[in-house]
Amino acid sequence: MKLHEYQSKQLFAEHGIPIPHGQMTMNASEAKSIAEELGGRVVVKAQVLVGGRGKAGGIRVVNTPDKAEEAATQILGMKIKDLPVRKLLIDEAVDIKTEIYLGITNDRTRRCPVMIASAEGGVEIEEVAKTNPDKIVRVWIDPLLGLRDYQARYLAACTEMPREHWREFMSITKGLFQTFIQTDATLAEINPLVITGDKGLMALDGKIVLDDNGLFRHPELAEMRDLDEEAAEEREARKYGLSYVKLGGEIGCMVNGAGLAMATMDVIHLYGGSPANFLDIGGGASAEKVAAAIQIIIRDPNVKAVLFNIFGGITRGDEVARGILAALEKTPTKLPMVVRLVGTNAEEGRHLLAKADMETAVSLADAAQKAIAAAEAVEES
Amino acid sequence: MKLHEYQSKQLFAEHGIPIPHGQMTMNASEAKSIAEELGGRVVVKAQVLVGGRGKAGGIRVVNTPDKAEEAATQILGMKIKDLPVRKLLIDEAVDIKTEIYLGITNDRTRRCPVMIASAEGGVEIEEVAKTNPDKIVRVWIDPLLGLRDYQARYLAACTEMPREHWREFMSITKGLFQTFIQTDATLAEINPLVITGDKGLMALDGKIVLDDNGLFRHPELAEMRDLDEEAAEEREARKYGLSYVKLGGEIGCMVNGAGLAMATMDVIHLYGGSPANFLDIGGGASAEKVAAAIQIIIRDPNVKAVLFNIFGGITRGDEVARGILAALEKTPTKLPMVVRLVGTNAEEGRHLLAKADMETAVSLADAAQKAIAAAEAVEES
Amino acid sequence: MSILVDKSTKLLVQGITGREGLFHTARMIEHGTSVVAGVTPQKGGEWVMGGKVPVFDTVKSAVEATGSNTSVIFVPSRFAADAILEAADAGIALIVCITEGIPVQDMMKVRRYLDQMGVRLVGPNCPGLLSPGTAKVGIIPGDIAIAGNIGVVSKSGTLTYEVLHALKQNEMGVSTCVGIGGDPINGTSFVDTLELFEADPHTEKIVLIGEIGGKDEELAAAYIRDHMTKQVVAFIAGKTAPPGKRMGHAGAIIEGGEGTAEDKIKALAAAGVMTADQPEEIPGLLQ
Amino acid sequence: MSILVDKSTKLLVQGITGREGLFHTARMIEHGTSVVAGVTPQKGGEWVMGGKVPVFDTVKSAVEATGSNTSVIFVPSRFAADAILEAADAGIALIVCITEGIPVQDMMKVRRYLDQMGVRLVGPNCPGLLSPGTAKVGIIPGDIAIAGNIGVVSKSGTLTYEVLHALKQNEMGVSTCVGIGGDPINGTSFVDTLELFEADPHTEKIVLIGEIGGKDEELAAAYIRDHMTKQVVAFIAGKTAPPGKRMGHAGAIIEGGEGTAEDKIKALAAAGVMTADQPEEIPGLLQ
Repeated sequence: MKLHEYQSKQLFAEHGIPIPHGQMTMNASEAKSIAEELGGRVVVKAQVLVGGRGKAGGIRVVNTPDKAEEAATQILGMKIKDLPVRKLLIDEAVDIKTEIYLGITNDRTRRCPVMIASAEGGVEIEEVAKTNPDKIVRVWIDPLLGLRDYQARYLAACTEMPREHWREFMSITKGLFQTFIQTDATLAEINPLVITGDKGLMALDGKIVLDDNGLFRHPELAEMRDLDEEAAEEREARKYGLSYVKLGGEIGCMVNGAGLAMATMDVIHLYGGSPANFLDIGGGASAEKVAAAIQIIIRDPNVKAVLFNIFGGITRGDEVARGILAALEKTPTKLPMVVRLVGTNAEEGRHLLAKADMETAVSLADAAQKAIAAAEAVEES
Repeated sequence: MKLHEYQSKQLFAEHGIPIPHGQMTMNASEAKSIAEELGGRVVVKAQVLVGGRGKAGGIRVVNTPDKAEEAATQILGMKIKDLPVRKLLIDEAVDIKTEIYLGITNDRTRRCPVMIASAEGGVEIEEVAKTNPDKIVRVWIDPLLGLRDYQARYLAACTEMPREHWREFMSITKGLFQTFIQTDATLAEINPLVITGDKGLMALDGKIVLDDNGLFRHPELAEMRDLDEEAAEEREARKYGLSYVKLGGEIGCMVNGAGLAMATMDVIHLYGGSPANFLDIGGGASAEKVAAAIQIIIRDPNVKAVLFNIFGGITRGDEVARGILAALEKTPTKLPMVVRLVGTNAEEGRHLLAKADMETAVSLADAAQKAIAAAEAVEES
Repeated sequence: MSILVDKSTKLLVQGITGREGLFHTARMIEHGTSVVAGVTPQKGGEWVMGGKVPVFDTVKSAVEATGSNTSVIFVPSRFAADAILEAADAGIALIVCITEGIPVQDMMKVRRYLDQMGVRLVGPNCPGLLSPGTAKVGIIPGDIAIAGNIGVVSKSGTLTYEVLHALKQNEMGVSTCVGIGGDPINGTSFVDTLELFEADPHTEKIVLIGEIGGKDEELAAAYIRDHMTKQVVAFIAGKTAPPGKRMGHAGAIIEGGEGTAEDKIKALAAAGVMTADQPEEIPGLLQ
Repeated sequence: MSILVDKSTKLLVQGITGREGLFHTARMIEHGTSVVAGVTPQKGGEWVMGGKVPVFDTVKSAVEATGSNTSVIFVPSRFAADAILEAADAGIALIVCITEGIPVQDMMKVRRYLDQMGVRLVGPNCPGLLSPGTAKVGIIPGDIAIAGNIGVVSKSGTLTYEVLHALKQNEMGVSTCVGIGGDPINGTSFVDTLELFEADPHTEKIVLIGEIGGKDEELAAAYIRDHMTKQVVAFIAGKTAPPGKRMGHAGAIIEGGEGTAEDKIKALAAAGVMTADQPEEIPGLLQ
């Protein structure tokens, strides 16, 4: 789960990291009054959960409250990478001397958090990794021991931090580490961390991604989810405990198991089709869950055909079949459907579905080809 | 550094462990009013930093505020193991069903904290260890991982805790562990932890010993030290950074190094004498520190002779000699003194001391024998 | 005939009294697994499976009473890390964690601790182990595979069943199927399992089923190139997965350009491993 | 001629710019030790010892620049745990910590971490190591011992000097003197050191200087009984120490009836180790 800049910085501030004075708003006239409070010279920043806001014109520095309102109006009218801007952060403008990158994430191979710093702040770290890899310093943090002072000091030394700022910098690294740990984050990033002319170090921009599996420990963070930033389908899927990713193709897929769902997409692609989505109904799915899954799929206007691929194990084929039938009764559709049912109670399931007007398939290849053909037939018609 | 029962229980309460309502007081009339507030039936408990208060009559359960005042007056007039009682804890009396022992300390051999529980609460755990060792359960806690739920559950199961109390008990074990860690304790003990008739589990008595080396992290705990409970000499020694333990014999010792100081005591004893104290002036001691050490030694009325045993390394013999001379000038004494100086600048030191009326010795055995003879001469005179 | 689980397995089920615990314990017993004990806190003293399996409050007491050497974990995700540590501390040598959804930070601590202790963990978020006809520990349906000499190791659940099914249809048997799970931080890796298969005299060929995310398949490719004498064939799921999106499994995500199916297939090809375009082609590659 | 430190030692001094750091660095160099670098945060780039020893901000940069393999720590107690971990992480193989007063909880964590990494720590709260005439790492005065074939291992500081002095007066030489320190949780133990002496062809006899507290001497006695071929003689300080009182060293305390000098002397006697009644008798026992 991604947090907005304004949310991330708020969490940083709670862990002792200095941030600029500022406030989130959803309307331009409030942007003006916030700018007045902050002394006039402010930065107006689009709050959207994608990168590249700066390049898209979503970040503007202005000198007066009136200009702030003007910029706010313009930015609230923008879309950035298809996402409409609904929220703004109005921050005091600060006097930037140096921009540093400071972030922490998990290193899967070493199985521990890694803190990353670079004197090349203000640009994406992946960009620095490509163009200037020796400008990136990493310290790996023992998950049982936590971040140690000497590691923070090493980052300070390697980013050529002026010595008078080491103490501040070390305190910020600790704050960042605490934020990361205490929110169950998988990424916490300050970019840029700036040395200002007059106010010491400050986190100018921030980004936090939370581990969804850790949210049960943090109900207050779970509430920070910005539902407006999600596709309606994703919201619906989460509600029913389904894993769903929209892809944009024509063949809707409902599969039990993440690996099999990916393989189903891959096989559709292999035979020349294009999958509309990834959808894993999980193990032991109930008829209700199956029904919800189908409604999410058929709501997608791109979908021309639906492929059900169910390998019964814990999930029972008859249960799935009943779910499919229930969903179709509730929301009738003309979309062609191909069903492949194998494993536990597959026979019973196939028997139930035989009553509905559905094509069945034995192998995955067979199912994919039938679904593609059906989708083409729909398009041609 | 030992904490009083009332201090220990306060710290437990701060970590979520239930304790009886109660208050510390230093006078009997206040004890009465506290007893009134608590509803009349209270326990009046001497607060002294030694064990065996109960056997000595320092703990009394009374039924009325008047009886509380009476008990308080009596207990405030007592000495327990030579320590005058200056403080009382007045606790509400609770309805005890079962007494359990729960404590945590460090296991030197395994190099980690060990939490210890026993269904035989209310008596000293060393006593249970002797008489009923299979009634003691231990879990060793990984210093990097901390106490885990399953360990607390294991203690609950093994102390035959009724199941309805497991959740409470586990929360108390966590609170005790947190108290131990967050105060840098070397011992934190609840004895007894009681199951009450009506109020669930409760820590009825508590004991915490802090790691002196960790006190720099806890200035608020360092302030809890009860100066009245220490010998004046020990207070003075701590002020000058000296390690001092009073022993009761006749030969005062001033030594640099803890091991050598113990060896000096042992050798005095070997030749038939009895050491008055352990005193380590530490490495690189200044003249000022040496002077303070001497004053502490000669203030002890039991001392009949003083033995200085200095092995110069970082500590310089001339510096020590100057400290001795300065102290004797400030506080003249007729006590006989034997000096053994070896190592760095020993020659210069001996030269300086030759001016004073002091016996010198080359070996430790020689020094011990001379000091013993001098002490005997004083006694005979 | 197998690795990791066989007739010497004396299984303990953590979370045995839950719905899944009870259901799969019955299936494991049906498959011939010796289930000696269960653990559910607060339920010590009860018996399940028609009075045949005793339930204990703690793993330690269960191990002391029954000599269990392997544990399978069905407890909810918020208690699972603790359950793994409890098993390790009680002397269990092989821990199979089925539970899905354990926070990454919990797993980093757990893994670090287990490494110190030299305890083997399979999973979490995995279907477990099946040595067809001998024993099963976990949730892989017992009837979709027959005994034989092919080792299967996989990050996936149903995709693995798909492959087992295809092998069975071609009358190809399996020594052991190891589901290592698709979490970013887990226990036994592809490399660990390949090492076991290479050393197992009853395993002749190996099927590796990977997916996008991380570098486990690349590490496996390097290991195969340098150490394996037996044939390995593979399937990698997620060729069409978009970057930056988690595809169901917590670990199945292409991040910062890393973890693509292409990279993995390329690395495997460089190690001489043929990768199937679809799961049903696997038996053909093993001919 | 020695264990742990010799001419191959390339020493790094952590806390080199402090008063003690500077003083003892000079003494170590005088004794022939190769001091290649110092570390003091915020002072990287300076030089000490008349411009001969460079100072770095971090141990890692010092090791990278100088190839140091051993570190001695003089930093204040509140920073010492971090300094030990920093040295370990930078690849230092032998860390000698002189600092006194490190909290026990810090040391438990440090020790746990070092054990995982296989790094050797001597101390803390110890005088360090002296291989007379070859090298010294720490604060043992270099002139109180001569080179020879007696290994000395001790929990104490000046008491050790006392024994070294007595040996020298009897013209008995020392291979290496190892001060392991008197803290309740430390690095190298008596047993670890005895193992090294037993394996060292240049050490013929060993002096062990223990004191009240803990069980290290008892463990040493068991080790000597089961594994040592060389003569060991001992002195145990604290026969007259009262129970429950800390005698200077954080670890020198008799608690719950454990750690008495009597118990230790008895255990050593059972292992055939003679214990001197006073330090000056040690040379006589070695005849």
